Amino acid sequence: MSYRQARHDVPLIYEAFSDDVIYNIKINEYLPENIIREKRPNIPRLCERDLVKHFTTLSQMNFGVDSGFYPLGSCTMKYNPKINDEMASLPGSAMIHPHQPDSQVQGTLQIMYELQEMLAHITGMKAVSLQPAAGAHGEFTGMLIARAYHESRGEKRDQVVLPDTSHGTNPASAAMAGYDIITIPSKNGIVDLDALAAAVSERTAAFMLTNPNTLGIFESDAAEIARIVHDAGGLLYYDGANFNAIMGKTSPGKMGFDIVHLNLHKTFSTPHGGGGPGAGPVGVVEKLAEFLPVPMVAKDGERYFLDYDLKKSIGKVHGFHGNWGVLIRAYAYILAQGGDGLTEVTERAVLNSNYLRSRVEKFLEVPYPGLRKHEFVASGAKLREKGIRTLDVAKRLIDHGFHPPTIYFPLIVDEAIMIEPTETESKSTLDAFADALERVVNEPAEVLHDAPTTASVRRLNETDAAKNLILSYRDYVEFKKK
Amino acid sequence: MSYRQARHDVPLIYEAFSDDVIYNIKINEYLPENIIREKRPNIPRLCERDLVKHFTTLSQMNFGVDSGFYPLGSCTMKYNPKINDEMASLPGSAMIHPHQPDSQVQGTLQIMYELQEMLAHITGMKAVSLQPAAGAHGEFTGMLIARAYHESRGEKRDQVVLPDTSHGTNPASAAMAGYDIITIPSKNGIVDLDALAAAVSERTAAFMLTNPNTLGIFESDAAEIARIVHDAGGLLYYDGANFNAIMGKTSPGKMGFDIVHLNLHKTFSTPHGGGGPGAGPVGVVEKLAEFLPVPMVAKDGERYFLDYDLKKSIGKVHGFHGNWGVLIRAYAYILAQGGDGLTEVTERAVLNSNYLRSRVEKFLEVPYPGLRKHEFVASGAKLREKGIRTLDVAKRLIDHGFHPPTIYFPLIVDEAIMIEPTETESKSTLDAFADALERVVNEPAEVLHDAPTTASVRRLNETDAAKNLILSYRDYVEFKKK
Amino acid sequence: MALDKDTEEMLAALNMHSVSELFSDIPEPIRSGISGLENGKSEQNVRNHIEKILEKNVSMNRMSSFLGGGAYDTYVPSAVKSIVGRSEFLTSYTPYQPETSQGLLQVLWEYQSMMCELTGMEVINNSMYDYATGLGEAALMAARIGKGKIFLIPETISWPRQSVLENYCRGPGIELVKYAYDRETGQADMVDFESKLTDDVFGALLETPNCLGVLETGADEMRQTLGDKILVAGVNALSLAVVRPPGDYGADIVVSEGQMLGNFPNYGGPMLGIMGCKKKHVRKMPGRVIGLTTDIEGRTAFCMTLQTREQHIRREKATSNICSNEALTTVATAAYLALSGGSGLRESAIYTMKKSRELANAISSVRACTAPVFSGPNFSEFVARFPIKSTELIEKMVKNGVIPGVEMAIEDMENSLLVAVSDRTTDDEIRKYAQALKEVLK
Amino acid sequence: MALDKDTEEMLAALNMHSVSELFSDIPEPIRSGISGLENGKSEQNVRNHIEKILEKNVSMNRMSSFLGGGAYDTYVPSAVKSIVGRSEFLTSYTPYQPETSQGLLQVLWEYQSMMCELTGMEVINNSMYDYATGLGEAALMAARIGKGKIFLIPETISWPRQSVLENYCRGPGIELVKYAYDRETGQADMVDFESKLTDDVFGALLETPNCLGVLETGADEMRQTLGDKILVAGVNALSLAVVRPPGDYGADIVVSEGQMLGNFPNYGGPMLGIMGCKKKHVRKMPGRVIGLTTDIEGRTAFCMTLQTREQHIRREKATSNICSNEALTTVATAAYLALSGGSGLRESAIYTMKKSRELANAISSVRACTAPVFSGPNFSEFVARFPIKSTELIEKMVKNGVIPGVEMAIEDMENSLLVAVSDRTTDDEIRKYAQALKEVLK
Ligand SMILES: Cc1ncc(COP(=O)(O)O)c(C=O)c1O
Ligand SMILES: Cc1ncc(COP(=O)(O)O)c(C=O)c1O
Repeated sequence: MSYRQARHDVPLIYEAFSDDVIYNIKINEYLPENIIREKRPNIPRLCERDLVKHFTTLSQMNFGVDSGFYPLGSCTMKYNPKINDEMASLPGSAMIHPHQPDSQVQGTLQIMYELQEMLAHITGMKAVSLQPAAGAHGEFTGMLIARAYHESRGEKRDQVVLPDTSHGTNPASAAMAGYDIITIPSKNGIVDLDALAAAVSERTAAFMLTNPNTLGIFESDAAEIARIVHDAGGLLYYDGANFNAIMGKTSPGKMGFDIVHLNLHKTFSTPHGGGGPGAGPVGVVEKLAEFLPVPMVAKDGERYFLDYDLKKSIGKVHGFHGNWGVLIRAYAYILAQGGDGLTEVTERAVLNSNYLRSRVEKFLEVPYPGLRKHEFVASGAKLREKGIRTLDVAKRLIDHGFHPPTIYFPLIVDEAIMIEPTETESKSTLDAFADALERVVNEPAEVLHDAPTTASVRRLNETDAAKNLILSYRDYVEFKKK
Repeated sequence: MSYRQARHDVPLIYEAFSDDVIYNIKINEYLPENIIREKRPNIPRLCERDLVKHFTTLSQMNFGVDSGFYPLGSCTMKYNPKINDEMASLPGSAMIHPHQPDSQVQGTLQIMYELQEMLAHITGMKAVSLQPAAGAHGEFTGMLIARAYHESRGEKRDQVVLPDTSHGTNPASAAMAGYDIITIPSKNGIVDLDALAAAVSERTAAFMLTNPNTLGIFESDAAEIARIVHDAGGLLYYDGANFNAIMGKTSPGKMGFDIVHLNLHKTFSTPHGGGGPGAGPVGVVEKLAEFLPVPMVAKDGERYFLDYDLKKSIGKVHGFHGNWGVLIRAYAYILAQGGDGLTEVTERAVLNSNYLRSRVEKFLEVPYPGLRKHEFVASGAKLREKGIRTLDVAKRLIDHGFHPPTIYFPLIVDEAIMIEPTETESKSTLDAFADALERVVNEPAEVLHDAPTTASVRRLNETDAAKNLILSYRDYVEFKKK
Repeated sequence: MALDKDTEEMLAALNMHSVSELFSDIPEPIRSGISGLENGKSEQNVRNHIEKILEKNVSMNRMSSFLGGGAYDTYVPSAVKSIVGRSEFLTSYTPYQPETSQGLLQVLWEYQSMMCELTGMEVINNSMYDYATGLGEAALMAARIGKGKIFLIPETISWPRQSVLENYCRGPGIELVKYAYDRETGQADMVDFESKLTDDVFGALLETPNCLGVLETGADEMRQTLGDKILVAGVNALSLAVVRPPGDYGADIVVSEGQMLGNFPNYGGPMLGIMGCKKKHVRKMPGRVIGLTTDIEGRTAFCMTLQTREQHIRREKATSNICSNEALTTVATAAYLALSGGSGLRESAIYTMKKSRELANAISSVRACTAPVFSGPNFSEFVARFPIKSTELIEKMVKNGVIPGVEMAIEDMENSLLVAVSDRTTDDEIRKYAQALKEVLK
Repeated sequence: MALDKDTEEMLAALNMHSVSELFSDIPEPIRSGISGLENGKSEQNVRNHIEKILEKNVSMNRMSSFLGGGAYDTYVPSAVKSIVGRSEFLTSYTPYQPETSQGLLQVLWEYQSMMCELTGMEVINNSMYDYATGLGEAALMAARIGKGKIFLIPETISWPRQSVLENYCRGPGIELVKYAYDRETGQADMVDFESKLTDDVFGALLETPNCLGVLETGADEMRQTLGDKILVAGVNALSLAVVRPPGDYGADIVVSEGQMLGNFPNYGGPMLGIMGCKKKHVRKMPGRVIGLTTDIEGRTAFCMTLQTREQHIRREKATSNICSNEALTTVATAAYLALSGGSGLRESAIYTMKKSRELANAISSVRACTAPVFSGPNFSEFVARFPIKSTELIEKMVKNGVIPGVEMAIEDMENSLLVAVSDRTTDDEIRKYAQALKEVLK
């Protein structure tokens, strides 16, 4: 094991740099006295050389997909082809203003239109809005649509039902849309149909599900689930964050869902950018199409235009038209893959996941037997007796040159280790990871407690961080005074 | 000290990857049997994900200017503004074919024309050819011009004179052009006028000099040197690698030189690319202009064209028109700096060099007193008694996060440490470097002998490398068999 | 899927003979392939295809554009682009594992630090999707802190922002009530404002500049009038280099758009929703925040903190549903801010104001045109009135290579445009605007 | 220069009061400022200025181009661009300090390894400036190894290459003697070749394809005829995926152009001069070579080796003056080769041959046009003859959006063009060529 992350002595930007430039222009020629800012903001001014060095050295202390295996469960950290980024940075893509008249942005509108269509095909939905800026934003949009739909029918439904395996954004989004959350416990890792039947009622606005679920298990009862929810008058919401597992095999439409969001930054291969931007298009079945946000991109003969004319639209969910810079990358990706390629993506993703599971379950408990789709969840519970927590395993994997998996989610697995290899990784990478993981779980507890030793820092005092909130350099100066 | 370079376990590309793609197309439809290659070349085929990971992780094990201070003497490792790279990669720059008719490349020709003019202004020469692909190539071109000039006058001059401080390329280039080399020893670090006078004769084709010389000392006798050489009928050749030290203060033309090359990748701020590409334009005084390589870029009214009509031209020195990709960067740089900015570049470069010298000479011998220009040469000779060599100092600086200076050059300084800070570094960087260097020379010999410990590898068995020549994976396989 | 050696070995390890066995858990009735999509294309074909489509666009470097209205074409320095392109930033995810993500974490923390200085706020979070959604979140946050059901907003708010805000307010049932503006100055009508300030109001939004481009001069008054109700300030980030920042007049929450600070307009996304607040409100704030701490060896280090506010821990009780945010645009903006420095931002803001005044004069010099229409002070944008319908004007001006501004979606303003300048606006372009205007109105 | 705090402190440390004191060593009579240059421009203005000038260019993605003749517009994959853009490679220098430069060194070594396989040679150096200068160096190298003063070269050599070669041969006084080609096949006339093979010949150049685009089928024969004289092979690098490589027929030295393997044409530079040789000649070879070794802990590691051949050590006795080379293009080419693999190169080479045949047929189908003119086998290029002067043809075809080929600077070939295809050539473009030709010749 020879991996070691770079470590540079990068100073805090405020400690190393200041702004000495003297530049005295009278402002009161332009502004009334009482709104003038007397002193310029205290922001350091770096010459380009220092700027680039600062950020370059910092970047080397950050792990990205391009640096290695990043099996963060639920996040689909696949490799993203460089051509996508290049297309997004063309002047014809980046230097387009959202207020330009439609006649000047026919290219952009064409791509958006085609992407709406493509995503509708892929999801089996009737219509797709590209406006939501991330998955959670798509969920929120979907919940607003559900709300508008029920209200339009004069129904007062105030509950959203979801399984305990669901991602945190699901309950949070539904709550933001004003719903009460009913969480139903899973049975054998999947939706308990009885519990579901008991939970739904005339108060149920929607049931939210991701399929495969966050354990990576395909909910084979999808059709039955749909029946139960629909029978109660609820809508079915599909969280598309796990779409990497089903393309070309089934679709939310086919499974009976009414509303879908996709995470373009996951399945459709746009870089995660350290946490964003993403894009969370929402697709709906025919009866809900009129509720989608405006504008939609429409086509009239050869002309594309922004269509604001949706009578029951919920209105807008984003100041402009969503994250175009992400959309064009996803468009490039879909073109490059095609229908055949997307299917192969799914196949490879699922093969990788199951292969890795078959290796991992030799030395770590993987609760719930059987096939997985794109990811699986192991449990570190048995390691507890050795004094090892899942957190320790994760940290120690860093020393082996891997980004750790997602941990402690989903909540229903004790000491969860959630592993999503994605389709872009080779067998040799999976083997190397499995080897490393096996070595780690067999290492003495002290070694794991000590980990990581090869990252640019050792383990952090995270409790301190929350206790002494040092959220800015100003705070830091204050803190040091004490 | 916490610096540490990244270390990734990057396999040899041949060990990790192969090419399994089966692709059987008959070739004998296209080619006669006896020239057909039966087996495809044994080159591994990486998917984009593996490719990018391979190169990204390798890149993190490489030190560049953007990673930190790179005071490699004589090499002018300044920071290069990103805009230059961006301009060079525009389709209108990169996707231009050298055989396109002049009418289709008016933009390129205009920039080349203007650059010829700018460089002529800056050097004080009459005309400039952009064709040479590097400094040494410029020297060779210059020597061919000198040769053609003397031959055109019916003179048989077969010697080139140069000082012992000269860069290795100077004698090598002159020798390649067919000259015998007369090396004259320096006196007090500068040209010994008596030795020069004694060396030049009717056999002298040219005297080659860089001013400031490789010790960073300005040859104040430049005018006298010119007189001596010219009186002997020789030409004066200016090696422009140290041009960073004189812009806006003097010029080769003013100093009496007849031929000049510039290293655009140094003074004119184009990235060094791991050793290249560079560009080494050659400027000459009026009487030599007709000998320049063809084509020159000329202008007729508003039209630019490649002018092949130079009667006494030496012909071509490059298959096409030189390193356009470098030229456009230098053009962007000159535009951004302007005449005022270039002068400031010189001032800052010289200030930085002298300031750093003033700090370094407190703990390391810096032979020859007085001002320096853009660089200075310290000597590690005194450390020898402690069992420390200059090489050790260099290696130990790596541990402090710095790229080492040039060492063991120029040859006339014992245990030379040649330091060129360039103008793009801040005082704080210079101070940090001086502090580190001081610490290093005071460290115990064992520590230095052990260095580096923070690079991705420790010191190499370089002798082995020359003994067992393993220059390819094929060699490596053979070697391992033994 | 073609089976290569590796794939076969992997299937064998699973005791499987074909890939389809991996999907045996999907019941036949709900299986379906992908229809309606072409087969995959080579990279070269993808490039040709997209480049060809994008040629139909007129990018802003090929026009003289005076568009603003929430997105701005300020110059993006090459170095900023190059920094954002560093794949270690670009291809990483939310820094859940701080040890191996210090690079990004430090950048995000430095973004927070610099943005605190620019806005004068005590806390800045690590981004909302954009201004509009940030505003929506701000309303929810204010409602959590304050008492009451009503949020006062200016009559001048733009329709898209209002619509987004309404959507965010739908869940908790927040009522939006508008206060009027002065038709002469274009500023908030403080009398009307006070009249709307009932007990059931938990807070109010002050937009400065508002959607007429007018800077409000009554912030202190509004702050005072509000008492302990929540003041949400919506500001233009660049303007804060010269205009008193919301921290100065006691705003509780600030929202703004950061796109113009180092990011291309990108047809309106990704944007950068800036959000900040007083420290006492931080536990009510949505979004990620990065804290400075140490590692066990005492090294300065950074990590996400206050995660208990967030959805992955608190689920339906979280302060927001936000998960993916706009992290990469904060990286760009951090680089942009540090390259500009306080002085550079100020230079740029002053340049912008200067050009804005010059452009207004140039427009006013054309017969029957007025700019600015409102007497309140402007920053970079102002409303101009023309003798013809704005839709018609735009159409004609565009033919002359000028995009003259954004249509006003406000009553009685069919002849008006919101006209913006930026640090890219040159004297030439101002001349071109006036000339085209004369041409078009001839 | 404006003095800031740092500058003043630095001057003070030097006991100086002004910057001009730093230049007191430059005597007054030889001082001079820079004249004739404008003052500096902002980055934004530099960009606008250059973009505007470059708009006068017609880049190859806006034309159907059939240009070759030593530079080729093969497709450059995005990933290769992105790798070359990694600043750790881009902004580093020659890896004089191997410990801190392992990344680049490994890439360069892998370039050597892959290029050895492609060419079949035992050693590949780390680049010459381009094919032409590589050829010049090859002649010098061959002269160092062999005995005699004469280097045989084909009559078909292109003028630029010949001119460069002559310049390299000037120093040591190497005489260049040409052997004829067969006007029917376009190949070397072996009878003539043998007749020129005097005792004073130290070596010969075989170009395959030669500048007529024709592949030589007599390499083995030439090798045999030469005996222990030096055979220098000049080849098309991509062709070696399908054509027997020089290592196979016993070339002592190989030169080639690598630009087409991952680099844009860039108006002809930077190119990538590929050079290789038999191992027994390696100490006579110019240029850098990287060797594999270990560090003191036994780790595999890389360093420059055989530096005693080089100018910085051997000065005038060096095997060459080369210092800066084309390292970054070898990085691009290494990435390109590894992304293609042997199979990908072969696909691409076969595609190219196929399109080349189709294009020749399409041209021949036009009245009074012949392609290929010579009967010897082609790879990607061939000579075509037209009923009008090639200068005129080019001018007219360009107006139809087609650059039809490169003029032949060879006697009696005023009506001929060297026509090339690449992996970017599509069926559409071939049709367009034929159509334009018909149009123009109407
Ligand atoms: C299952 C699931 N749903 C929803 C989301 C939220 O998506 P986003 O981060 O784009 O808001 C995620 C993201 O991690 C997810 O994994
Ligand atoms: C003084 C001097 N002259 C000439 C050269 C050769 O220039 P190039 O490397 O561009 O061939 C160098 C390069 O290091 C140099 O420092």
